[in-house]
Amino acid sequence: MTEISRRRLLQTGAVTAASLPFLRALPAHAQSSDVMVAVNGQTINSLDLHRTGTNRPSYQVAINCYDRLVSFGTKPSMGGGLEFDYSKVEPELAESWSVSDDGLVLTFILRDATFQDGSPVTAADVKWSFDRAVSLGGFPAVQMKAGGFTSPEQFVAIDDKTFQITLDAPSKLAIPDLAVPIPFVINSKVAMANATEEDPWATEYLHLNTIGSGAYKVARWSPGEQLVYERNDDWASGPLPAYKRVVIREVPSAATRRAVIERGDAQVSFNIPSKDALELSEMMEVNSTPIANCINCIGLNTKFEPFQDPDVRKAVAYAIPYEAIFQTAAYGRGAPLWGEETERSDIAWPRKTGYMEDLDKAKEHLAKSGFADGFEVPFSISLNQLDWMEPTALLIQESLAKIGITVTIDKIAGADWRTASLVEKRLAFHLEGFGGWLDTPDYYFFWAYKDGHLFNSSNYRNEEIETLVDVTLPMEVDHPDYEPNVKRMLEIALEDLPRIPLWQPALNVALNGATDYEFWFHRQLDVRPIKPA
Amino acid sequence: MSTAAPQSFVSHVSYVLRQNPVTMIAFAMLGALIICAVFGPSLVPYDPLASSDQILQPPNASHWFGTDHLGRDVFSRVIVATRLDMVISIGAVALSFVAGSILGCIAGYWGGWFDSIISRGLDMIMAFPLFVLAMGIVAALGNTVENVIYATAVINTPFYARVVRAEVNIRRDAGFVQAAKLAGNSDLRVVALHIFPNALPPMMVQVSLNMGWAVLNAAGLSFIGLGVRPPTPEWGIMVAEGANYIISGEWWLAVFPGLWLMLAVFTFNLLGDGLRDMVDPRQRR
Amino acid sequence: MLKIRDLCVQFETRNGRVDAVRGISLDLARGETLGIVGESGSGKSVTAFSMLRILDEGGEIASGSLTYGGIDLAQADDAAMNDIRGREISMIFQNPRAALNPIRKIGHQIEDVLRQHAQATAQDARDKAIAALEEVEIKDAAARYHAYPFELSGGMCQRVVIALALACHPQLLIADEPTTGLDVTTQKTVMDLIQALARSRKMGVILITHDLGLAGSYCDQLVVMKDGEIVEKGKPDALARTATHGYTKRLLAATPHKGKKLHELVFDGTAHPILAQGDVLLSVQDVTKTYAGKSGPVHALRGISFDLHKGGCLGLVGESGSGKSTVSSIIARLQDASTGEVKYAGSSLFDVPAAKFAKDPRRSKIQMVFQDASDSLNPRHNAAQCIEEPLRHLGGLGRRGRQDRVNEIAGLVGLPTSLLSRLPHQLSGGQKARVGIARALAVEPELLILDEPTAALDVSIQAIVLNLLADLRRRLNLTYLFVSHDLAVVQMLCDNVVVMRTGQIEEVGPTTDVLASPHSVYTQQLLDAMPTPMS
Amino acid sequence: MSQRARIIAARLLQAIPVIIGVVTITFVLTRALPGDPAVYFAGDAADEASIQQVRETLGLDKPLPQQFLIYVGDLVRGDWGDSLSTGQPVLSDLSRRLPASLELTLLALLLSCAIAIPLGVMAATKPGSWRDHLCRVAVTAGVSLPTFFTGILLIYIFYYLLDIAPSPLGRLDFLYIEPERVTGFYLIDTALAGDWETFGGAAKQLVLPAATMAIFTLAPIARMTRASMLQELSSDFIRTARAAGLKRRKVLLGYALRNALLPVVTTLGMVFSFALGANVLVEKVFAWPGIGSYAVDALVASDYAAVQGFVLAMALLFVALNLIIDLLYAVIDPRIGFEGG
Repeated sequence: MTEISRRRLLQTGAVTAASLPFLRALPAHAQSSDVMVAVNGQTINSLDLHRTGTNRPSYQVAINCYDRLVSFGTKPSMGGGLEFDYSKVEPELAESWSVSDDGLVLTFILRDATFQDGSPVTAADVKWSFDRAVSLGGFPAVQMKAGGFTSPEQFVAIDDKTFQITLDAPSKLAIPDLAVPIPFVINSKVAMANATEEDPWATEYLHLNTIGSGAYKVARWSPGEQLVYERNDDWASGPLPAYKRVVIREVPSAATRRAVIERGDAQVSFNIPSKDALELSEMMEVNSTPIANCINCIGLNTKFEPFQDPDVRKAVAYAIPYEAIFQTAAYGRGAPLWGEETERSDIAWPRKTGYMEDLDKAKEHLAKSGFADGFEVPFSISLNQLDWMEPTALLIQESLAKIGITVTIDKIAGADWRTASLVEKRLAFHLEGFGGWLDTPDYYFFWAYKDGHLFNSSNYRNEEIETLVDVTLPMEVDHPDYEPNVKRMLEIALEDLPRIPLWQPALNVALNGATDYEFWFHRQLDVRPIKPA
Repeated sequence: MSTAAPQSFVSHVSYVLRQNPVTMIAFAMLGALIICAVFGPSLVPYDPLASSDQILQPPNASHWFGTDHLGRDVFSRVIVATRLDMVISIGAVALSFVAGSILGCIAGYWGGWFDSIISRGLDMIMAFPLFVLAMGIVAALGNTVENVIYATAVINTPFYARVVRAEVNIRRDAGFVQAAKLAGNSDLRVVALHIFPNALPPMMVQVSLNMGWAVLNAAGLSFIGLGVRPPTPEWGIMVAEGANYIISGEWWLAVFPGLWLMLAVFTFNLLGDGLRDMVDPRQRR
Repeated sequence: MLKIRDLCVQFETRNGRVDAVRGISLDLARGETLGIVGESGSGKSVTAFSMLRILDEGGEIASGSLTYGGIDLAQADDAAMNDIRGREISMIFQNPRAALNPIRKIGHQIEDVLRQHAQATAQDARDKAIAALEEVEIKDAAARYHAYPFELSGGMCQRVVIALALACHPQLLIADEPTTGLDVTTQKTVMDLIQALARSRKMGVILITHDLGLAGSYCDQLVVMKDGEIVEKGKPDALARTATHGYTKRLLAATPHKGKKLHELVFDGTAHPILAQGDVLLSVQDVTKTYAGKSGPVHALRGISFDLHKGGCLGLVGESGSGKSTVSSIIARLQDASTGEVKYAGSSLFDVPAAKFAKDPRRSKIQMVFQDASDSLNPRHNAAQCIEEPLRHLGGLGRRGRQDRVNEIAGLVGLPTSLLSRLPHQLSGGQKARVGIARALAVEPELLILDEPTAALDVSIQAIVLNLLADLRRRLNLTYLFVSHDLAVVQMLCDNVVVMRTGQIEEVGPTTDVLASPHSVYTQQLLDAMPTPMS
Repeated sequence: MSQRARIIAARLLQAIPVIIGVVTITFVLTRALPGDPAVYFAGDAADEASIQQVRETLGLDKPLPQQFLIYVGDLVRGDWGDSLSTGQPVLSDLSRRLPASLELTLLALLLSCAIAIPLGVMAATKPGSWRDHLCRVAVTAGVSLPTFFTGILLIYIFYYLLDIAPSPLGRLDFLYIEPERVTGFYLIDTALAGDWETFGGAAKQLVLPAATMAIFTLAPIARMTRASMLQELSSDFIRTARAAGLKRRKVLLGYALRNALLPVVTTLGMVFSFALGANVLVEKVFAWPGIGSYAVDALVASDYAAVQGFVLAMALLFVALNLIIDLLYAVIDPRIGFEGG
């Protein structure tokens, strides 16, 4: 029992039940300043991002232990602290790069950098790593395809310091897609030494070891328990991180995580529920950055007959208690998406939908629709995202009952949720929280509004949207047709309303005894910039 | 031998109560629970499902147990939840009692092949980690109240079967069983009407234990998110959700449902001895 | 040595205070053997327990004194009592196997007592324990030292209990029903052992028993107790002649012994002529029964044959393990025989398997009365329901018809209708036996199998029940198969007798002939073990 | 000893059908779980092709009976498959996590026996007294609360408010280095290595979770001890012992308690197998890397290999447990040994 808390206890006298909550946070325990403890609710299941079955939380290993050619810059964030700036691309492993006039050939000059085992980083390593990223399939291959990188032939190592990519067609997403976690550079010499016939890309070896040139390397990993990073002192691609050792501890119970960050036994608590974020913000630094290009919305499945009727969809949109939901489910963290869009530009996305809670209008629309006397529908929510989905669903259930639509809430377990909502797309009425990595409206529409695409869980099909998205996606932002196309896309989406946006969720991170946290689009913890407070 | 006339059932029950104060309290609490279960919804001051803007109010004059994260009155939800939890515990226990008794009687009385097959089957259920079995059933068939009851019933059956098997086995060759055979009873009647009723006293203790356990099991399932479907109020879910709010200071969300749950499970456990005395003929004077 | 002056003992029970002992006075000189005789509930055991102050819950000595060697045991504090128990006064109990710690070697149990009273140090405790075992004539005591109670026979266990009690050479030994539950032959050897040890050590002995015959032949002084009071005192042979108290006389009469007639058991009993016997009702032909035991087949019956005439009463005598109960349950069709044949009134009983016999029309013809009444009555059914049970399946009567039949039968067996609504544990031993008999007679059987019907009863009640059975046989023209281990009872009731030993028949013949001149040595042994009339 | 070998043989023979039954039921149960693991593990933006590819690597595209035969074949060869949620072979997961759960459960049982048995004995010596009722009420209160509730309450009081207990972050604070793995039980491994400082650290971490589970398992043990003690105290050999003048303590502990232990041992067996399964909740609250939370996560993620591995391990544990109880029986009560079980 540290000296400080004992004295504080004596001063306050016996703790009575009535005064339970008042003992607020205490200064961080006297930790050695070069070690940081971060607690996280999710479990890391592999050190190799390209491996089949690697889950999303494991991406942080690729971010913290490996370098990429380029990275995004940072800008001040609306919710405090810094966040990534999609518009600024900065050098990381590549000192400089040039794009040919027709936008097809990208040439990168590498900086003098060494891998963690001391051997120099060469263009050959970059080529091998890129070939691996496109050949192992699964999510990595799909993400590379979004940037136009599909086959190893596109990648050529001119000499030790120059690396060249040739595209099939020019695309504004090419360069940004090199800043996502997937194309990280691996020490190909060590990898090939551990490869075998059935495992040419050394997935087994990379699954348990990190052989990159990044800021940290994984010193110890006990799956389901904790992961320990050791700093790579001769990291060349950016400012040397402040902490020598970083411990990522997996703590499933939110209550325990909260207790630990309040007591200061952990310096960073990643992705905490909104309620904790609101209450902790009074006593420590809490960053609640609205997640770029990400919307919590209601999915109205066109396979469910009533939702084919636009009036019914509008009736539902007017019957949603937006304000109550935003306060109860998000505790005001993140950006509201209902009511009139005033201050932002025409093609800013996510944007306010123009709908607000107006029961009379809702009843009016329902009367006009073919289902005047209402109907019954099951409302599905995911077990893994209960903290925001459950309160939202309960409030929607209650308000829809007022206009005659009776709703029963159905909780679905993790594995089944993805199959039902995204693959089979059989959930009539459900909640959805997709966020695109690349921060452009057309990228969001590519995933969520095109027929048959994964996150289009409403089975929405609109011919004009189909063509518009295909045309606009590769188009440069400053292209004359770009803005009108996007504006048209937004108009259709807000008129047809297959998905009713509620609010732009925030990623809440609490820091007690640490600072300079940066929010990144991949929504994982980047420990490199963090410094002791 | 005291020659007082044998007491009727009612006077015997009152006798058992007087003799053991703890059982008396237990039955009083049981009465209270039943009243909450039957008249709950009409007794409570607020609609348990209606949310309001007073979110997370500590206990005050208007809301005796405070309000939860959706502004619903915790007191009303706790009272109304009694009915559902009683249904879960009584349902699960009744199912496992019947199934366990039938299996136990067959294994205990006929023995031989029946006994080894049934015993191995029971071992299998016992070998299964109870929680995973319950989760498996609820996850596979959906988290409706019926599935929670079936899952709990399946887990409890071995307890009853073992008790019945032992009791039937000892009495298989007792004098009164042979006398019953002499009186022309078929094996089935002998087991059902003569042997089984005598196995009731030890079963009663098991019933009381399992009723408490059934509610706890539902609470456990809710904690992992597989319990009863929202927004129906149920102690298990309320404690499970409330538990995350303790650290942040809103202790009343979990403490009051937890307290009520404890009282109910407490009552069930204490009932055990009282029930056994009532059912045991030897206790009558 | 021991002086007890008007001792009163009271028990705190659910329905108020009960006076178990109401002011008794006793004296015991050194080396003298005193017998306390009384039936269950007479307070004899309570007196014994109060001497060592080990009364059960709620019991306490209300008044009176127990002076032993100058100390008043009633007032002595616990520490003093602890020294006396085992060193000065010690006690042995009824069923020996239960009286020993089942999971501790007998040698160690004796050592515990020795070390407790500082009679032995750790080193020589072992030798002293073996010496104690040898004193009670246990062969190769050193090996037996390591045995566990369940590995020994009943008689052997009792010897160990005696060794335990006498290990510290006490002055006074209290023996509470030491031989009940043991086989007749072993009873005799144990009692002789106690008598020899008492004489050799000049030790006072208090023998507590319900068996007047046993007390008579082993005690110097006798005391008869009833309902917590001493009703008679005196020397055994004097007592037989000069019994003053009515209760003692009834007790003397009711104790069966060699040559006693049935009607002599009860004061106003009238002798009845031997009944004429009809033709053969039951004939058992070469019946064998083998069980698949753990260590190989067990031959319970090795070929049994005998006949039973209508109206007759055949005695089946044998010690435990002789197979007499197996035969009776085969005849009652509760289990099947391995081989052989049983004919009942000409037709074979074995054509219908035991399990299906419940539906057979002859089911009501053969009924059975069980030995332990409390085990053979369903604890949840009151007396009326017990009797009515067979009627419900075999009687073919309506509800009213069954009701009258039950009352009629209750009257026949002398059971007051007021007791019919009682549960088994609310009835006395005698009343339960009557319910058992009434149940068997409810469906008017022809053959009644009586499996030791009175073994569990007190002597005086046994006398009444035996006479009731004889009377019923005559009035209802019944045929009896009387199974028992007690030759004295069989010789009073049965016309013919079959002596059985380890699954075979030792001897068959009319009771009078078998008693007068037994052919087999084994029957002779049984006869010698029978208590002789009080000289 | 021949009869002891006979007990083991008999018990193992009985266990085989149970194991086979459990393996088949788990296989069917996992296949009945909703949700397709291939989709879950194919990752976020995976399209139909990559999902199919994952399905093939997992062998889920083959017909069920064939999958079952492959699974049993692997099982016999000792290959329990790889868990997708942790990316490790199931066997190595289990071998690392089982000791964590066992250490917690055993310590909890030790704690609860140390409290429950004396309570039971005391209640038996004075049945019906206020002390008997008090003990019954207290013990029943313990079992009436869900474990996760007690766990969080203990954290709140001892860690959050009084700061007595260490931070509930798994088995060992990161300040200490994990002991070199001999048995997987931290307490034993650190003791063997003589590293008393880490031993202290591990012990401190164990206190709260073990207490939570001990509170939950008090009732059955105390109730059984009281019942069997009452029965033994009323038996004849106790009266013989008292008549022989043995001291009260010797009679109570040496004679009565020794005999009363038999049914208590059976109850312990049942409580242990029940506790091992039910400590899922405690593991969730105390971030304990035990076997329970591993199974729950696997179930939610429909990670077939992990679920089947877990259930098989628990079944084998159950069989081993029954075996140990039988042997304990034979040790305590010679009669059992003699009659060959």
